[in-house]
Amino acid sequence: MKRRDFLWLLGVISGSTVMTSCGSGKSTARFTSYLLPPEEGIVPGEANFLPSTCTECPAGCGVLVRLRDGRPVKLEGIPGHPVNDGGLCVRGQSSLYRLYHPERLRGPMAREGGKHRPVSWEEAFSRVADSLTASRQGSLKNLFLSGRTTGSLSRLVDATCAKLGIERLPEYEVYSHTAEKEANGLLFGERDIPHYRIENADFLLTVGVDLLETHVTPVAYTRKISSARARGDFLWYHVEPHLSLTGANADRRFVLRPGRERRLLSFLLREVLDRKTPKTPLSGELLAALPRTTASIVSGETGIPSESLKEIANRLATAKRPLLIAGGIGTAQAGGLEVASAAALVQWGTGAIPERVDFARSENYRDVGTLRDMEELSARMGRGEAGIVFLFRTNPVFSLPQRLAFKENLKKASLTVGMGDFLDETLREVDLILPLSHSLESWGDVEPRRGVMSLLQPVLPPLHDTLSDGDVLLRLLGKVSGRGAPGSYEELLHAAWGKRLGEAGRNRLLEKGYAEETLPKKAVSLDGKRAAETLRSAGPTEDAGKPVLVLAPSLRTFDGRSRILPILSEIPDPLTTITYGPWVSMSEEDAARAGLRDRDEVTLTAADWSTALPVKIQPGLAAGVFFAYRDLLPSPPIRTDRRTGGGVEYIGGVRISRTGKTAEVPILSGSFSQLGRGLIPHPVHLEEGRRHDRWTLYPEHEHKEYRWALAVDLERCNGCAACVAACHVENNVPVAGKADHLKGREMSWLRIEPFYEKGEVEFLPMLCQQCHYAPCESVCPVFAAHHNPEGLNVQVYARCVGTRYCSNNCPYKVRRFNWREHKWPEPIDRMLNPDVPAREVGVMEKCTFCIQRIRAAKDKAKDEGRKVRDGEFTTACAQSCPTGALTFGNLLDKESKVYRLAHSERTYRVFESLGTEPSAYYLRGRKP
Amino acid sequence: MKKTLVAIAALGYFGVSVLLVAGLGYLWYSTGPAPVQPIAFPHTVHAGGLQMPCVYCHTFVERSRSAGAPPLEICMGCHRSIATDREEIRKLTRHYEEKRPIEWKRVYALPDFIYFSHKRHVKAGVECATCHGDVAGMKRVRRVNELVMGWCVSCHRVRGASRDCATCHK
Amino acid sequence: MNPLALPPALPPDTNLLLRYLLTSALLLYLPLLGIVIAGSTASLVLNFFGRENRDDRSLRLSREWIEAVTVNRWILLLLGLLPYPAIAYACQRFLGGRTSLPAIAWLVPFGALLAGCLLLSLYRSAICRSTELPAAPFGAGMAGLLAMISAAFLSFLLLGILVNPAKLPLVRSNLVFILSWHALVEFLLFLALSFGLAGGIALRFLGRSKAGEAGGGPDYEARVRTAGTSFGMAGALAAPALVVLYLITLPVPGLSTEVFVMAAIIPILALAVFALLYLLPGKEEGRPGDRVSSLFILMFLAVILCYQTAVANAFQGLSAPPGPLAAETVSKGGKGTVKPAAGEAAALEKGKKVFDTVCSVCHRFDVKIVGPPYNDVVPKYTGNVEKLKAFIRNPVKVNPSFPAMPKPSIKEDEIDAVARYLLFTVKGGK
Amino acid sequence: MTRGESSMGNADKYAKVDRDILAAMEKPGRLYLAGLAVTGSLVVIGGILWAYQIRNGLGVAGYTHPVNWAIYITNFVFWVGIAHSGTLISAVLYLFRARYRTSFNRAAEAMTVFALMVAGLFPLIHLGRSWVFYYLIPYPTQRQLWVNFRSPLIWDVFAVGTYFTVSVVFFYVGMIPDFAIARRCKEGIRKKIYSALSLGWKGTERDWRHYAMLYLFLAAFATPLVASVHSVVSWDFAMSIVPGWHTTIFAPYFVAGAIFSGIAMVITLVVPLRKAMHLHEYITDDHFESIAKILLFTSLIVSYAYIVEFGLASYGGNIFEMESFRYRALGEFRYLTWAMIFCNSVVPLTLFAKRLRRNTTYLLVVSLLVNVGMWLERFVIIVTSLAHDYDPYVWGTYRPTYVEVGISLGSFGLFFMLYLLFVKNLPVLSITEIKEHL
Repeated sequence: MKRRDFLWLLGVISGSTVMTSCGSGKSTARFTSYLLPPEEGIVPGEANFLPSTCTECPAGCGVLVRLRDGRPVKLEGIPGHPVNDGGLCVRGQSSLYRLYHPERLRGPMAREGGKHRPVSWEEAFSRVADSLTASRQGSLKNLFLSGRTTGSLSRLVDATCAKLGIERLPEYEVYSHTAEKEANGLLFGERDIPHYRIENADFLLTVGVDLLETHVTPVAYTRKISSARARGDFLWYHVEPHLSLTGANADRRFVLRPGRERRLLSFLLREVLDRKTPKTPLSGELLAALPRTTASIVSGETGIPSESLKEIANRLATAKRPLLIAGGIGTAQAGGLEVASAAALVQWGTGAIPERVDFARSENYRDVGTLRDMEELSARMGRGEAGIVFLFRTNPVFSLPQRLAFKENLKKASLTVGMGDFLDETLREVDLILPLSHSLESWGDVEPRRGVMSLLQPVLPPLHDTLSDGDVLLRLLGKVSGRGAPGSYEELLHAAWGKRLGEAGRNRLLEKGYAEETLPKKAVSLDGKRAAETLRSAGPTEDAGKPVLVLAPSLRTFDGRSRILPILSEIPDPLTTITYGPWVSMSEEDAARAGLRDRDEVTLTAADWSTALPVKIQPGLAAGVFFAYRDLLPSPPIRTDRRTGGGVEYIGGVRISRTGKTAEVPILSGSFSQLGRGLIPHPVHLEEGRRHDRWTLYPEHEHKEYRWALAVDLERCNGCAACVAACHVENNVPVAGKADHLKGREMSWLRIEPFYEKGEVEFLPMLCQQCHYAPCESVCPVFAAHHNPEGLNVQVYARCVGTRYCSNNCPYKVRRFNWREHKWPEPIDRMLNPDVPAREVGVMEKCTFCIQRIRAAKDKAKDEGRKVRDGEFTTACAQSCPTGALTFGNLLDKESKVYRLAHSERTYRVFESLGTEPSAYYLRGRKP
Repeated sequence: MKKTLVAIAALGYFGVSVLLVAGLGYLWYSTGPAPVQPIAFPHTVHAGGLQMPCVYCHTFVERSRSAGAPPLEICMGCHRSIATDREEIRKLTRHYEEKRPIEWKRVYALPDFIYFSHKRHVKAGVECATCHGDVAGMKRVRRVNELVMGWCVSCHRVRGASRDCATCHK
Repeated sequence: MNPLALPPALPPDTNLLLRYLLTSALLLYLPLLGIVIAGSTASLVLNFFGRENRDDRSLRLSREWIEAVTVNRWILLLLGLLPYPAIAYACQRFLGGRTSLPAIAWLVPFGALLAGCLLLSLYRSAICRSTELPAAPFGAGMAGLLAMISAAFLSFLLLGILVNPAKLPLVRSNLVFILSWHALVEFLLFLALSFGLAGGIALRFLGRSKAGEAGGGPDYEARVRTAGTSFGMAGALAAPALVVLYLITLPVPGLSTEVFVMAAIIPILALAVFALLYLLPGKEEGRPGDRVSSLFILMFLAVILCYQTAVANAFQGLSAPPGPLAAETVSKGGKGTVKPAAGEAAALEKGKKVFDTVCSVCHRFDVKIVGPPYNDVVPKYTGNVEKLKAFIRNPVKVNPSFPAMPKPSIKEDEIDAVARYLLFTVKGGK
Repeated sequence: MTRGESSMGNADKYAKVDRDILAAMEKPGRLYLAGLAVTGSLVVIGGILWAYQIRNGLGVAGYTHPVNWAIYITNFVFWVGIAHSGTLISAVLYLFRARYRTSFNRAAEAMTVFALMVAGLFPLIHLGRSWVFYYLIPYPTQRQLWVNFRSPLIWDVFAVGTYFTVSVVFFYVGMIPDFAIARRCKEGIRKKIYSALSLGWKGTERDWRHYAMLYLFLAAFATPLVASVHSVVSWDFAMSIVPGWHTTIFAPYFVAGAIFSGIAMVITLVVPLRKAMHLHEYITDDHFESIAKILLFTSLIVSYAYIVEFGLASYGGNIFEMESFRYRALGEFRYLTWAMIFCNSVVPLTLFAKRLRRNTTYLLVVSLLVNVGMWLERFVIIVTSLAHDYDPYVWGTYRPTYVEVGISLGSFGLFFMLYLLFVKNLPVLSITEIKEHL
């Protein structure tokens, strides 16, 4: 998007009120003569797309930004992007809320006494410059701490630090994957996370690693797994102490005692090496170093039955292309190094390297530091050695354990400069706040994986008085040198891209949003000696001590950085269906023993830490294991592993005691069991027999051209809730808030219902089924709910009087009522999708298969004088689904994908016996 | 005494009703069908006298759902050289030089919950005049049709266009 | 074939003339109808309650009133009925301009009116004969009144359509849509004025009793005065409120300054009436009947003018109502006599499009608008397309009598196309 | 000439009747005014709360997803039920020429009219957008849209509308002769009003002939409505697919229930009325006994319906239905369920004892309990069925807030206020009919 477009848009952006929250108000879209005609291809009133990159987590997924009159209204994955290939996770879908969030920092601020007061950029920069010189005299060290930064920005940071005599500290990430990097460093001299090519594996064994939630690049993993599954010969076992979404989606899930991963791994390693010798045989020294053990012993230690152990080992050894990944909480523990290196050895032993474990395209985690680095930093600040401390897009105060006293030591630095977009725990402590623009407002690039560049480009001018990451540094440089900024970051970037990719390459980058360099295959060699040492030097397995609290990474808010996105607290956690507020999950046995019920509040007490949390009973969780999502526990008591310096996410010897209070926790699910109602039937056609033929006086609905239908493949759906977020953003679904959720008044049009059966969970995405004989339509007194010629149950909001009879009569309960007027505080109102009205108080609303998208597609088709082609467009949910579980299309088109799926023998429809004939088809059971 | 009271009351009543009429009149004048525009653009001259095609200025009417007001550049295209001395044209040039977009007063507005596409209607061969009346004949553009649902529906009925609610209701 | 089908459009001045004629006709007619309705209502009510408790005065007043409003049955019929078809047809023809309603729409109220007049005259003759009225004629009277009222209401509904032409297609397809709020309000306003007028007439003509006559005497006259005054008052008080409502309910396209001015007159007149009646002295000579009546007549006039202007506004600037799709599309389509060279055709088509949307703003082939006619300037480029294209690309002022041609914002291929088209066309190709 | 004057022999008796009954319409006492004040303030509170609810949306009430209907609809059904016995007593008993009718009919008819007024409010209160309620009325609009005649809610609009019109007419026609009498006794503005209301009633033979004919016709016309209207109301539920609602028995079940609750309400009203207005000679214990019998009978029908309902669920083999009734009997609303059964099925059984039937105080207590019970019945049916329907994921519960409670109280306030006003301004007993039976 070029300057002149901003010029054209001038006036639209500046305080344009796009839609009143009152759906019935006259349109406030303005009737303006702009200065210039817009760019070619941009038509006012029609949407256009620009590529950029999601910065909600370090994975660096490519996104297409949907623009309406210069306002980003939706993010969608870039198809073919090397990282996410069209998919986008729940956080990515939600991240527009970050751009438009009302609480975003609106300008630089400086601390005066206790409070922050707004200052000008000039003032802010000169303050930094002054204290830079000051600390140079006072021989204080200036420190620069950032979250994970890659690509040009990282280089710019280095340059800046070098110029200004600032020491750049190792980057701080909560999920630093230290042990894995260490192990790879020791064994192969590659201190980094390799790129796991799961799609090439036929057997995947994952130990503790949360591939689907947060691990390095979850969307990529999700796509890889589903493509491997699509191949049909793929098997996936998962081993973990608690219950994670990843575990829930593995073909088989084994529960082991927390802290016993290394025993399991060494057993597997031994088994594998016994069964098959790797291409380059291991040195005798190493073989000697391997711990000896047997299935029965290990079974005793880990709690996994020995036949299962044998089964796993067997698969690992016999599979043609096996792949073992250990990580996440599996390695973030005392002895994590052993687990990691054993895993690495297994990979080596099974010849997974380099086909399936690719170090050439490693994930660029080299510069990410450890918890120990942070300890040192804190200590240095405590000793008063720190001059200026820059905190760049990182929030250590929130995530670091109390004992580091980071918050307190921060005050001892001569000046603390925080750069970020929200007044989070850390920025609240700093002296000087430099607000950063959202990635959709700024130029930049990221290199999430070696040889993969993804583009950041501004799609709208900054909403507030903020600077882009690069420009802040450049302006700072300029200020200090006194020669003004050396050009803008934009120019600098274009030059850099030109240099790296060549002219053509740069244009391709700008157009497609990503660039991939061809890298030579990297042959890594195992350093047997170091490996042997590592194994020998391992201490005895120290037992975490029961019961254990597992700090699980969170699907919804990563390490907590996404907490500020309201929509993410609105979307329930897939396993517990809890929306707002922290909780601790507990096994049925433990709860029964302590006589606890859902929502009872308990105090968790560990060595030097205690907190009060409400309980949620979690089926499928092993006794003696609690788990809580880390992002919901501020400064948790994490120990530092003495060998790797990484954090230990198991907290042993936790004592629980009930406070007697019951907390208010919105648990959306009314029942974790389907009570034999066959929502997810086994076998699929148990309801076939009860189908009754109907006799009606009314004329049949007839569908001339289109009959829209959605197919949901339950085997592919992994409950990641990306579709829910997509639906929220696409359809202006309001954020109801905790109070309403407690009353059971959530607004989401699409929900994912987890149903448990003996510890196994299955997910059922439930949205309007667009019934052919819809119970909602016949009871609406005013035709607000009516059947349209394309088979949709349309809801006419302007006509609805709010009798709510339709909702009563809906067996699927997918209609949502506006119990109150939902506000869209400025500037979130600019995020509203103009193609969908904001619903008024007192009307019923529901999913209509994204009718606005259907309309647009038909419009386009009509222009070209044809029918809509299959796959030409799809609904927001289907588009966002990383696993491709949702397929949308025209049922009258015999060639269409959805037609094929709807007529597969795996297909069923929910509550078929009611004779509602839904247009949503569910597929279950593996392909025969 | 009573007589005077009644007289006053009556006077008040009639006075109020007169005022109400006046008030309504004012309301109609200010927000009515023919608002006064920031620049008195005469369609009579452009569409009338010069017979300029509507599409020349309302560029997007065939491409977008919204016809849109012409970008200033289009006006300036001619008025750099033509009739530059007139007061209204000066206003226009000022806007252009100061890079201030012109905020026209809406004559026709649809509610938020309505989807309406000029493109579709133009392509279906509906003349602009069918809805907007004989604009070429209006010195100040005047709303000639209240865009009420029944009006749209009856036209859809007559022409056999779709009458599914979802055609227009978002 | 609908007898009231549309005539070809009339010359505007004829239209105007007829419109004013029609106005005066309505002015004559509506008050008359109103008086009949109001008067007979009064008569019937008085009769009803009079009979209940042997009240000669009310019975007598009742008789006198009906006699006053329906002078005799022939006049009643004549005045009541003759103007109606004329007005109906006129409305159809001239008010509506391009609109047409099925004949039946006008015949129904006409029939009702006919029935009403007949029944009322029955009642009248009966009550003239005796005061102790048998039930049947009374019922006839009631029925007649109802018929009259409904006839009036229907006519107002029909008139109401003309203020809201957008409705016509609906009414054609479904007569129920003839109902409209502003028509209802206008009808009420009409009733109010009629009652007022009836009151005025009562004050003017009734209660002139010779002494000694049964039920006569001063208290009878008092009774008449109260009756008349209360009717007048009612009318005067109701009118302003109804006027406001009328303006609120009137469709926006019908509104204009004149309408508001005319409407504003009514409350003022009503105030005058109120003053007259309120200060009405108890004495014989102070009968304000004629003044009151004339004031009400004026109000009628105002209302009717309001209505007429509203209709005029509603139709002004409104173009033809949508016909079936074919009608429009046929009018489009190219006109070609000399076939262009094969292959050239596409380019020319494109060129024409460019000409239509861009050049035609200032240029025609034969006439001078802003720029010179092409037939004068283009030929000098014949056989030299590039030169013409160059000129189009960046024009230079040639002829001082024309303003400099602005640089058109069109792409290169379009320039080429239009240049070819121009040359081709001035060569006489069509 | 009214009948009163026709036969001179009973002249004084007749005069006494007029006096007694019209005495009820004399200057109000303290107690009356106090009652008026209380009910009036309840109405005001209710009104304010409704305004508050309209302003802030239905969220201020305790409604949730999935329990989209609750107290408001309960009240609606309850009041419609109350309305029923009015016409029933009056019309049916008139057709059967039941003598004791005369002492109840006026009170009952008034009750019908007022109860329907109150009932009619609730569908509006319950709407999400009360301000567009007119979308529910089939009238020709420029939108060219009609209402959906397939929707039971529309049937409601018609049924209740018809019933209201008919019962108002019935009520009014019944009073015309009494207005004539009142007209004679009253002075001043009230006289004017009464004489206007009496439509120039002269009491001639012709008048009486027409009157009798019309009244008979109306009675005959109203009677089937009693059955039809509440059947329609019951179809609001029976026509849906909600387990616990979707039952064929609902129509008769609701009609019986309606008559049951209506009769109870009549007793609740007439017992104090008789006491306050000293009408013991006109409303005797015999009358009460006969009406108590009806109460007992209808109670038996209702109990039978309960049994059938639970029976069907238990052997119907439909898991949804089973769960719904399990939840009703044992779920969190079980207390209400059992209270309802106690009030509606157990308590009335005591009326088999003649002594109790003739004891008005006891009858009053029973009738109050039955009123409560019937209200609970509707509440339980509506709420429990919705709370646990098909998809277990969305199972929820319902807790009313002060808004619903306040508005419901307001409705009771409105009903009783109207009733008090009626008592003081219209003849509470049909004077002429009582004379007939002297």
